[in-house]
Amino acid sequence: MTLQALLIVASALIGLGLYGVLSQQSFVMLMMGFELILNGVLLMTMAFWSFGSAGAPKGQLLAILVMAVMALEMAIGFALVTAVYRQRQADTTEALDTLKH
Amino acid sequence: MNAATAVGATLLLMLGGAWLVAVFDRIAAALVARRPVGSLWLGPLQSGASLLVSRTNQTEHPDALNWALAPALYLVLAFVGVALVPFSTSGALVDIPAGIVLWGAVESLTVVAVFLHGWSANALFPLLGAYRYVAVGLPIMLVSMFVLIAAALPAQSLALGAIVQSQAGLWNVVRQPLGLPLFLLLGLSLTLRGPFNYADSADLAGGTDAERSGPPRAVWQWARLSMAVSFSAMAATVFLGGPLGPAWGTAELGPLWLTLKTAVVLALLVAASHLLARMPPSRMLTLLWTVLLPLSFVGLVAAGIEAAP
Amino acid sequence: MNDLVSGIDIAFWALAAIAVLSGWRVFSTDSMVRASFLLLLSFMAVAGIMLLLAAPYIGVATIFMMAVEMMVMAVFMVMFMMNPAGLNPMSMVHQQPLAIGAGVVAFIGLSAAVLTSPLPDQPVAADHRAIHALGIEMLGDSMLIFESAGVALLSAMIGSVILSSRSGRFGPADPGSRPPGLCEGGLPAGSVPDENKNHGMGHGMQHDTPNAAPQDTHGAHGAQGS
Amino acid sequence: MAIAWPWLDRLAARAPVAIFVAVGRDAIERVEDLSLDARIAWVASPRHADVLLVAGRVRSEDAPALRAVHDQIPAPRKTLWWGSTPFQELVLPMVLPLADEASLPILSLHTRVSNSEPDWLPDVPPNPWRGLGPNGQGGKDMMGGVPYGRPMAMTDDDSRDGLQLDQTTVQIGPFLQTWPAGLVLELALQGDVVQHARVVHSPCGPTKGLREGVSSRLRSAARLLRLLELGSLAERCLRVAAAHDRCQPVELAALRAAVRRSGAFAALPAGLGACRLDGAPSDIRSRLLAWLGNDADPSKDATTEPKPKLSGLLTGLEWNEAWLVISSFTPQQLHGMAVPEKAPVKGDDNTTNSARSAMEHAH
Repeated sequence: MTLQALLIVASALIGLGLYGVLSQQSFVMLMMGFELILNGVLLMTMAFWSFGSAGAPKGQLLAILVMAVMALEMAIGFALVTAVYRQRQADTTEALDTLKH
Repeated sequence: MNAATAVGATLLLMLGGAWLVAVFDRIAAALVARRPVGSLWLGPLQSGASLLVSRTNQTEHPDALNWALAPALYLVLAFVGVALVPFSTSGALVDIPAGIVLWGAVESLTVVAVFLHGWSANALFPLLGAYRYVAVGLPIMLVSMFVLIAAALPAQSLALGAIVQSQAGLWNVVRQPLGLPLFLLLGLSLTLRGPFNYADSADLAGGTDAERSGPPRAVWQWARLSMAVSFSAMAATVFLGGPLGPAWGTAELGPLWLTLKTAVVLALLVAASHLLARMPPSRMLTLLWTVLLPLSFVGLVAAGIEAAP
Repeated sequence: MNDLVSGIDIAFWALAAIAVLSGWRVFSTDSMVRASFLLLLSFMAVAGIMLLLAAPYIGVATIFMMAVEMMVMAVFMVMFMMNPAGLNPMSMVHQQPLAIGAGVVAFIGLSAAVLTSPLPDQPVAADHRAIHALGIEMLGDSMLIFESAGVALLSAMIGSVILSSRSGRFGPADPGSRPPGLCEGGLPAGSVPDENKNHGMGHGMQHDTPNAAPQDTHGAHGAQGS
Repeated sequence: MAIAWPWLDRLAARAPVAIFVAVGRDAIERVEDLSLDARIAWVASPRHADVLLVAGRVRSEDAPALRAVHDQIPAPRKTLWWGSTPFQELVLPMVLPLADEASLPILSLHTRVSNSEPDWLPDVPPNPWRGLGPNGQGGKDMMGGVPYGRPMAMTDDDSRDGLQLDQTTVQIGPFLQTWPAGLVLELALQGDVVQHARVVHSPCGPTKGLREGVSSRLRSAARLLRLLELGSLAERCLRVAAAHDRCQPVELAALRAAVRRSGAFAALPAGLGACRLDGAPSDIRSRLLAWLGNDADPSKDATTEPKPKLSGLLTGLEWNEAWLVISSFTPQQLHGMAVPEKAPVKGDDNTTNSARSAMEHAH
């Protein structure tokens, strides 16, 4: 287990998450893509904390902030999905094309 | 205490404990119904055996993997819970510095296990049970988080061993009187019992368990009993001083005290599940969010003020 | 000592494989509930790696938080998607080539950066009191950051309740939260969403969605002789 | 899969026999008395049973459900016809008059060595696969249709918060523990909230007259308590009722106090199932209290007032509340309340009206 290996695994998670965000039609699945990206970010943060900073507590704090961002993303994301659904019965990205026209 | 003894003690506590819960259940049922107890000591074994010899069934298009694994997951979580509990003042089977947070993870994964059990059957009643359980199981878990953080405050540590040590002078059940009652509610929810049995309940013909028969059902029921043991051991550790005994005892008696305290919590849990009525889910949610959650927060603030240097 | 190191290595590579494989399966499985629990599995594997990195609190808290989050996610899946049990196979993807390309480019770019840059190597001591240090930091020097995160979460909670509740700013939200008219009974102030588009079509599904398979999820052959 | 060790078999043979009961006409009190036997366990799901007990006459419209329930009992399974007429095609069915005691025949049936009964239904989907539409479920596009006999979940109005999510339409009944015998309801569920309810078959009406004694009221209370997860207290109610039937003196005040201590009244939301019944307003709490009371039959001449409709009372309730409301009426009261209702007008592809119009709108 080296820092290099950890960061490559994290990059793979970020790449997969990016694929998910761009390819999924459903809002909820799209949010899962974001979550996967943040998963990779979390792993990177902790890898740098562990190998790069000799255990400086600020690294862990950053990881906690990443988790808070995840929770924020979930809460606001689901609220928006609900609000949009209430108005348009739409839960996919294609259904929201008002701005195109 | 070496590792082999600890593993043996855990297994013994698990098997014996599950049987003890079943015996308590029978006694409570007989007392409440005002009837003779019947086959008390062998009864649980007979019922378990009759599940083991009956045939496993299959529902229409289940999610095969989760349908097979959900009871095992529930059982494993119960084992993890017991493994975290320090048997003596010298340590637990799994002694990690964030033990109480890991117990929190066990709680939240239990909700996942019950949901998967109900969802994977692909049938109406199990799905309704699973859905309903999640709605009630998540807020009650928040309550338990506040309660557990309050219990960790006087110890200034998240390790269960330190929490036990912090109760050497005064048990948390006295120091934080709101803690144990609120935590018991979580226990009822984790073990799908009585007033918090929203998953496997009578109004769903057994709920998540409704479509099960045969050995997997035996595993599921055993897991429910084991989770009761696991929860009670945790409650005894966090609120009743765990392996701490009276001053005249020696440290070697620790496991005995822990077992006795666990049995007391178990008896409370079983009594509550036979004596208290369950509310409809929406009423329970109102109670949880407007009464119990603020109450647990008040308890946390009080514990913080009390623990302040 | 050598044995111990290789043991940790094996655990790391196994967990890494689980994290990446289940992360990939999230977007290739056909049920959204499965997808959310696969994502949970990926998070749990990453949490395991963090435990190996001697960060017990962050690792365990990740399991704890993600279990709850994915549970909520799964319930939303069941709620919003077409089939209550979520067992209906369907494929809902678009712009596949672009997405694959972007994912691969991101991975290769980041990996190249990782492989070419000089990386620090000051590993944490095994007996480092990570949780203690974190607690002191959170309620000491970095208290403002920590509290800001708390306030942000609180405002997100309030915001999400307001956004998702029925009563909007201009009355009930479901008729379409449109602003009131400029004069009594007049046109709304602002643009009106096109009511005829996608309305009531059930989830705004595209009609040419491929690979929809039998829907056989409801009610069950269930216990009760329905 | 089942485990086969001789000692395990011997241990299992001493466990109570799990029975699933298909309750027909006028049999419920007999079944409840039978369930007090310690050698017998009355289970809520056929998946948990060893023996199917068909108690009382089963109507012809309930026969398909009975066959389905039988086939859900895991092998090796047995059937006892207790005061009911077996199906024609069965070879040597075990029949017993309702007046006889059933416990010993059930115990003798329950031997694990003998062969299991075969299925009563062919193992095929209840509705043939229609192969219509692009996805074969019989609807348009991905919507609509009745795949495997169950209407596709479609979005519809929500009576509670206006979020138009999917609804599942299911038929519940007629054989469920603590459910009125023979009642079949069609419910449109959104999550666990009942959006529409329709009575498909009314319950098997009581034929023994409309007498409501202490015993039958206690039995009604027991059914309600069971839904509050107070199974042991419900059993106590049944025991008191059985003692009353044997003309033994019973003490209702202690029972009432025990129910009060359990928090049953506090657990039931006030005003749930409120309606005018027998000339007086009542809700679920007042009905439970009246059942546990000592006073004589409150229904004097109750025929002057039209009874409330059951389906109207259920709309908008959660599943648990709906079932509580159903159980808060005695079989006698339920008799005129649950009259079969016509299905709403259906289109060619059996989708609900609003879903159909919504789809036409979209095209």
